[in-house]
Amino acid sequence: MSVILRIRNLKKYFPTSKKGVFVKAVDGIDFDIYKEDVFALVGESGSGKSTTAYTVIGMYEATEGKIEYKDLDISRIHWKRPIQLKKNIQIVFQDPGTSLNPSKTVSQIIGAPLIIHKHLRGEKLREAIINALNMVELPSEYIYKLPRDIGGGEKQLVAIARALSAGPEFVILDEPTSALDVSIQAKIIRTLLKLKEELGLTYMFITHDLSLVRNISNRVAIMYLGKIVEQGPTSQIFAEPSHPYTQMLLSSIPVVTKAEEAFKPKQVQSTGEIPSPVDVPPGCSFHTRCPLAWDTCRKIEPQPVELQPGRIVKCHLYSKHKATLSGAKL
Amino acid sequence: FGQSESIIRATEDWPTYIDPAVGSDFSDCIAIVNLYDSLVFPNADGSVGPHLATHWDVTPDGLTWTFYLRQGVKFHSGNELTAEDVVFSVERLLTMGEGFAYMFEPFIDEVVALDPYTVQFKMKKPYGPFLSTLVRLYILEKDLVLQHLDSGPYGEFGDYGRKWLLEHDAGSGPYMVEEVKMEEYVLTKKFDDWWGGWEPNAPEYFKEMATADPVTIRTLVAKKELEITDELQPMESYEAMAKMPGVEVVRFVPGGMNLNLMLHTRKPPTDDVHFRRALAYAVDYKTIANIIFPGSLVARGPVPQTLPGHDSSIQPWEFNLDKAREELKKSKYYGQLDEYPLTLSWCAEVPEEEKIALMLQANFARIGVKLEITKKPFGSMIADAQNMETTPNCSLVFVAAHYMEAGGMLTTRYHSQSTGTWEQCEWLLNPEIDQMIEDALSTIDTEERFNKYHAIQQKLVELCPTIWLIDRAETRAYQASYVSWFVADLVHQGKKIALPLGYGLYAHDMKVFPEKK
Amino acid sequence: MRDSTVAIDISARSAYAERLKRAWYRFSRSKLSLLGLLMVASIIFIAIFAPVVTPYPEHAGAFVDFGNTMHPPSLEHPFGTDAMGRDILTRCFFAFRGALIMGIVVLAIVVPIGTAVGLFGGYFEGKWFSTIVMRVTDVFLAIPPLVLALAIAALLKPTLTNSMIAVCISWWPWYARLVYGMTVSVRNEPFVKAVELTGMNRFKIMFSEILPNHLGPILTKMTLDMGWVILTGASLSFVGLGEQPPTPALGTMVSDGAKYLPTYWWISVFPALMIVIIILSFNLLGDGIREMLTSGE
Amino acid sequence: MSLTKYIIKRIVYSIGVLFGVSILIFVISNIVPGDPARMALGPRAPEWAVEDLRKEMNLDKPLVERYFLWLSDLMRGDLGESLRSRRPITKDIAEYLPASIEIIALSAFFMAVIGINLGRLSARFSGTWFDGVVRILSYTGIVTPAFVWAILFVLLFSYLIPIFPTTGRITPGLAAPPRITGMYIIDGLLTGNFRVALNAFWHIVLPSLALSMGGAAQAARMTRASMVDNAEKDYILAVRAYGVPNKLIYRRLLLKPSLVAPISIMALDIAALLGNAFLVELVFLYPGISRYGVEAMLNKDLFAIISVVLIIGIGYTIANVVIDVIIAHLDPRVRLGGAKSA
Amino acid sequence: MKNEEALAVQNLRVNYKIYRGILKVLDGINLTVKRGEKIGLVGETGCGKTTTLKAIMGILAGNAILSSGRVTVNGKVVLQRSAHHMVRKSAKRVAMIFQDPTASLNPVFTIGEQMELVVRYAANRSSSAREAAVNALRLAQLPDAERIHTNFPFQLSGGMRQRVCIAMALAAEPNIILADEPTTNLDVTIQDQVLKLLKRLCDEQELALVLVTHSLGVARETCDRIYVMYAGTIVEYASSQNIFENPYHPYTRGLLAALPRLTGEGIAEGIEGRIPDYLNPPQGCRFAPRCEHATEKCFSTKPGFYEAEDGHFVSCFLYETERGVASDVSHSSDTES
Ligand SMILES: Nc1ncnc2c1ncn2[C@@H]1O[C@H](COP(=O)(O)OP(=O)(O)OP(=O)(O)O)[C@@H](O)[C@H]1O
Ligand SMILES: Nc1ncnc2c1ncn2[C@@H]1O[C@H](COP(=O)(O)OP(=O)(O)OP(=O)(O)O)[C@@H](O)[C@H]1O
Ligand SMILES: [Mg+2]
Ligand SMILES: [Mg+2]
Repeated sequence: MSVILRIRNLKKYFPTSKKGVFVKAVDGIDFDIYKEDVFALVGESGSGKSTTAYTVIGMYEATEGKIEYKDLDISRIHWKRPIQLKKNIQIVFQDPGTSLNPSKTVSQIIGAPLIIHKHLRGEKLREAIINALNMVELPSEYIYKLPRDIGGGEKQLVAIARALSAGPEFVILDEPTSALDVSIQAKIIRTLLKLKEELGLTYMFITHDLSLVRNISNRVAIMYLGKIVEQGPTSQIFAEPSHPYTQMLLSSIPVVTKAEEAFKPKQVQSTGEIPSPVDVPPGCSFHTRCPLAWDTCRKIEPQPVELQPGRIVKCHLYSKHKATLSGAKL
Repeated sequence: FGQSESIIRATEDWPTYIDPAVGSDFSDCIAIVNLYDSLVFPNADGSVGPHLATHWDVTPDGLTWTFYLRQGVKFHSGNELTAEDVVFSVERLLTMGEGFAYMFEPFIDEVVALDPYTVQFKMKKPYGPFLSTLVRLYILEKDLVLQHLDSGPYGEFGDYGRKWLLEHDAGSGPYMVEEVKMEEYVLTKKFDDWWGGWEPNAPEYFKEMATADPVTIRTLVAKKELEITDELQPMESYEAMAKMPGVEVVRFVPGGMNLNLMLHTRKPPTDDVHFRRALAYAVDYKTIANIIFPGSLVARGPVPQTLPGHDSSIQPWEFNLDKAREELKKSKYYGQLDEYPLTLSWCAEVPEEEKIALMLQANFARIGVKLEITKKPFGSMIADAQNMETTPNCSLVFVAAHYMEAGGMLTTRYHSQSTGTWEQCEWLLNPEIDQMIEDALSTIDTEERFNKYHAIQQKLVELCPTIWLIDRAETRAYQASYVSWFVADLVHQGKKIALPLGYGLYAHDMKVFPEKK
Repeated sequence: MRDSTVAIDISARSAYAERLKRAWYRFSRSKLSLLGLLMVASIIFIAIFAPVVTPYPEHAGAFVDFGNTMHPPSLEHPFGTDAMGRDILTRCFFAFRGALIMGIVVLAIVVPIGTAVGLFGGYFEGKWFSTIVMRVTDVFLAIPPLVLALAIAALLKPTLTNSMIAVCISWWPWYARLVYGMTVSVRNEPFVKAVELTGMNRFKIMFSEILPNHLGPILTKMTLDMGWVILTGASLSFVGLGEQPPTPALGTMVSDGAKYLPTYWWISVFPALMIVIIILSFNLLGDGIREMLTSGE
Repeated sequence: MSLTKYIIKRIVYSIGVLFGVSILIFVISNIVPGDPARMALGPRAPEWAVEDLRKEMNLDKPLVERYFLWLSDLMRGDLGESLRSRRPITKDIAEYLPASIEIIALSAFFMAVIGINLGRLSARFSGTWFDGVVRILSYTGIVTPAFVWAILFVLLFSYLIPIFPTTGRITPGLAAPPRITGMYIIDGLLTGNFRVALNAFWHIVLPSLALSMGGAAQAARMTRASMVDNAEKDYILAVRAYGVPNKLIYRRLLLKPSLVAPISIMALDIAALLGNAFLVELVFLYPGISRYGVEAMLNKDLFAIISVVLIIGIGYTIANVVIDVIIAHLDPRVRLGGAKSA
Repeated sequence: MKNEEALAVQNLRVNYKIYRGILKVLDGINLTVKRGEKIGLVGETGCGKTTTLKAIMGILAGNAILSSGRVTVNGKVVLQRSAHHMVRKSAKRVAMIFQDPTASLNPVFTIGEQMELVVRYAANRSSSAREAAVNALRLAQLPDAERIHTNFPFQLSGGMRQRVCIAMALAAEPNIILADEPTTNLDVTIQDQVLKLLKRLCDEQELALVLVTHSLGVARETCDRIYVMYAGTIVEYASSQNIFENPYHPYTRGLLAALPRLTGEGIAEGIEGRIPDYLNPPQGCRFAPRCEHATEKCFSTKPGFYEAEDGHFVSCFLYETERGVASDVSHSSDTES
């Protein structure tokens, strides 16, 4: 399994109106995405998921750190990247309502990357567009529709068709279904998975829905306030969530069956809200909500601990100090 | 301050300059004649009589004039007027070079005060109409002016009191400045100590108001809040006012004013004399004289018919399109008229001129001449007249005599030195004419001088630099029921009126009877 | 593939037809919009065919008839005659020409310039050159447009062309500002980001991706502005800084006629009424277009 | 960011813009042809006098230098001399500006008070005949230019129903009050000349009304639209469901959030108002700064034109700042530095 | 007391008039809520959940038309449409929490000002309005209630705003709370807290709760009974347990199947198609066009309710035979028009 995307110590700070004060949207994260994986990035609103995605795709210039795509350093803003790269990496945005240009027809929307990357014109272009539409199981009559004439789910399919039309290798999906109903979500997810198999794609899938993650991804990273607090293979994380935050997330999910109920960890009750990324709490940034926090958590930032190969947790409970400090119990 | 009911209110343009060394237009003159005295005073028939000077001598060569001043004349400040003040006023006028200075500057060499009541003018060359022009030499109080100097270009005299005199007076005239309200009015109050004495019922106040809006004026007249209107109202307005009880509309040809269509003689196609004549034949003079400016006379040459020195042998132009076409055929522009459209400017302040402009446009169109007309504020017309390129082919301009003799008007209108001013948009630049004018002016003998004027007029008719349209009747409405106005009386008596600009509104000679309102 | 292409073409055509039909439906829903359209059409018609539809076309040019001045409205002269004996109705109708030319020319100049500036400034918002451009726009916006137009017209010669120049100078910033605002609000929208990330040329993004979304509001503003530009032109000529006589201009007619109030009220009241009607027509039409473009399903 | 800080920031920015304005109009007025010195002195002045004046006016210096000289004069409160009257413009403006301030202040008051209240009532009774009348009125108000209103008012009030004077500042014959502010109403009140104050007020009613019609109509329309819009918002539905009386809702809960939009566009209305003052003062022969401006324009009185435009620019800028402050007051998000107001 | 009916909605039909015609949105909604009972109203976007709640509160939009129906709150008819007349009274002791907490707080007044109004007019207390407001804020577990009292809405986070809305509802001292997707815009952890709070408050104060949500999971965790809505109709209702363990209606089944499970069973097929156009809704069962079991009858006739199990009602012809016709659209006093 080869690494297709490698992120090291990535930081993205946004300046605020006050001098010297930054929104630390992404604050030093590391992860690897393997080829033909579905890598899920999970976290609450404001935890920096989208910012990570936008930095990877080049919409933002990284404040610090390194992004490598197939060993090529791409930690640059998008117009400084080679055009080939733009073809290889694509993104699907969260809100299908705003990700399609309301004044363009479906064929113009899907055609744009085809013209730029494949230099198609005329009949060839039209064929390629229809192919792309068929790929997402939309009928070819759609090519002359305007976004406002089609439903939310269909819009998202068009956005997916646009992302895939030029033949990318790596696709970032930023909450592609969170604005949609579950019945539509199911269809979109299935289409995405089918295409991944067919085209050998790699996905970075951003979501806050852990149930969804459980069903589609191989690897998960949980983000909190710009940092990844826990990452590892999906099955392991769900079977044995280590970080208190992961547990909190899992325990908060409303479920519909008893089996699921039983699956949820019971120890950690959800409390508090995610603080503002402008003033991140010192020490472990989760300590303000953590029922298990003790003094060290308030002062020292925990270092990543590799529990098993590829499974990393950032929590004092698992660091070397654990034995010596406190009587906190799980 | 409480205003007496004994007031004459007259409208006119805003008198920008009430300083006699600066102002010279109609509205300025009205204020100045009331505020200041001159050595001689104009009579209604165009002659002059003693005023500040009781009598005078002139040497036979015409080079030295001696004036003997009235004693005990007081300025508004209470100080006595002496020869020193006369000298100062002349020097001030000549140094500043504005206003009426042009009438004196070429002739006066030196002025000296022989004693407090005698003043002597040394001339550079003989000047025939000198006495007539002296009406325009107003005497300021030297000491008062010197007290109000500001910084300016005139050396030790700074600005020569110019700034101060914009809103104050330093005169000895029958009225003195009470209040100057910018762009609104100049209010003057009777000077009780005036040397000439006062008749009962003379107006306590004289107010020159700057408004020409017909609606306002009509309202004011109806409410008896305006005694004498300006002469710029639309005819319809006068008609309406004539119907108001107690209001009378007076119409007279003041002798000093004519309406000219000045033709640019240095710009194609009006540089061709035949072309100009053709135009002259294509004007419907009668309509202008009878309908647009009713009561006016169709002009007979460059000099108004009532102005002393006019050549009565000159016949008016006729409206004859056949002759016009004939002349046009002789012109070098015949056949290519389309390439030479004419430009015409008319003066925005005189709305009636628009009618003439439009009529000319229609008239000229009948002989195939295209006329483009532009409405211009007078200020812009002045600016345009400053150089040859910007001066339009035709300028529709009223011109008034500054003193009551043909020579004055001929100078300001046709001498080369007056090119670049709005009074000569013809750019005639004819040395022969210049010479003839100068010759006439230096002739002291009146009859001889007048004959020379006639010759100039005939020559000008031949050159046809101007289409003289009408000698304009001045029309004003006034409150006949409670105001006695000498001009109206003269009109009633059928007398001719040849008063220089401004003297028609000499308030000292008016009477008000507020109780009759 | 061929068959499907044909089918798609048909569906394309019907999609466009459908869209047009829907737009017309939305527009025509309000009777007032229809009235506006009708009135604007009539104004344009009258302006074009003025020599044919007016009773005395010669009165629009060099013409005076001192025998027929100041007639009150009558069958012969529905709007009366003026101080020069000219038929006011004729002159009003001929004045539509200058008014429309003014509106059309000014908008034809101002809209592209303002739009380009606004697009540029909005798309590159935050960059120094965009800041400079928008600050310059602010400077123009800091003087009420009519005042700026008056001042400029005053400094130039009073002609129709110059008054158009004056109005243009004071008008473009408003489009710049409108387009700037709209551009800033969409430039970070995902649909723009999406094409940026595919590597589309930035000018192409500005003009072919962003601009089409602004066309609706621009079109609406243009229609409304037709009325306001014409009014500004009329205001200039009201003060005496516009078209020269004898060419009829509504503003000049109103201000000339104002002298004769109230006795000869028709001289200024009818031209004033025509100004109101022009503005009203374009406003109604503009509101209709706005309705057409914005109303939801 | 506190409110004061916000206002200061706004003012500093406005001053910057005004500098830009001064450059703009100075440049425009200086590139047009014509010799101002000759124009000032009149046709018969000797050439040497014109030459001197040219020097005095710095016309012999390059444009940039001239600008800075002019600017430094300006900073000292010296706007130069009118070419027409050779009077200091500062003096003219001191004379005419107060008159205009009276009219414009009253118009702004009419605009806000009449406009907002009509809009409020129209929204409150939306769908009734009253609403219909207000809507027709406001449309009429919007499409009828101020100078047409002015002419109609003159026609109506001076002749048909002669209850208002139609020209000037006070009745001729009545003396102006002693000058304190130059505003007759205020001076009249301050010095106890109530008759004069009332008379002056009587004179500005019509011009102010004519000026404010468009803005008032626009404000009424915007207020109505914005209130009708907001009336469907959850926060209004909520209080309505909780039984808060309608009166209170329309006077307070709905009105306040709905005022931001109409007041924001009032900035534009004030621009129109300042421009239209040029025509309206002309119709009413009102001796204000705008009529002075028109005279200056018609006579190409360069420095007077520049000064009038600059003054109006300043006035407009001040109006904008005031409007921003009102909005900040209405909208806590602006005041307390949240998101920018919509 | 406990079994008394707090709220009853009978045969509610609401249409919206738009320019293209009439949107026939609610098509005969029936629901009852007993004192202290928590029911869930579940359905996808646009199925008319908010419309139902607004109708109960008497705050339907201006273009809404009530074509039939009756709403009884605490035993009093507050809304009734019959052939000849219409009854409209404002419902007392009902409070509503809106979908979007940002939109349901007036942006230009402080939290305190708004809450005090509610206290004054809904709870009829004018003397100690302030204390009551602060108390309500405390009840909603807002830290630092005194400070929040003086804050403007935009100064609070989304979670806090929703709690303020809950506090406001409590301040009205209701016995029924209608909550319209109170947690949709919140994160799961916050959602969890808010739901728990709501549930606890309802239990403590014996409030009846109508929780509208599109999330089946949320409804299950909070509610005693659940109504499943589809395109303006109720398709199935039963106790929470029943619905999830034994869904009957094809729509409910499809919906449940489409839900990804935490236990990780993969993603099932979604339901094909879209919600019908309300301008021309299907004649018969509104779900018929998307239903794989649909027969001709389904397209032509509206199904009634059939009791598939005890207290478990399904509106589907598939169950017609099983238990016979059960509680139907039975309030015959209403006319259809
Ligand atoms: N362009 C920006 N400028 C300033 N701050 C930003 C910007 N983009 C994002 N942020 C801030 O960075 C933080 C992380 O935002 P981000 O959008 O990455 O979160 P997210 O995890 O994607 O949240 P969500 O689930 O709501 O999409 C937020 O607090 C956000 O306000
Ligand atoms: N005022 C209105 N005018 C016209 N149509 C409306 C109006 N309000 C709602 N609708 C339509 O009625 C239908 C039901 O709307 P409603 O808001 O009740 O749905 P909902 O179930 O609450 O949806 P959501 O989950 O999106 O909140 C939708 O199709 C909506 O577009
Ligand atoms: Mg995001
Ligand atoms: Mg809803």
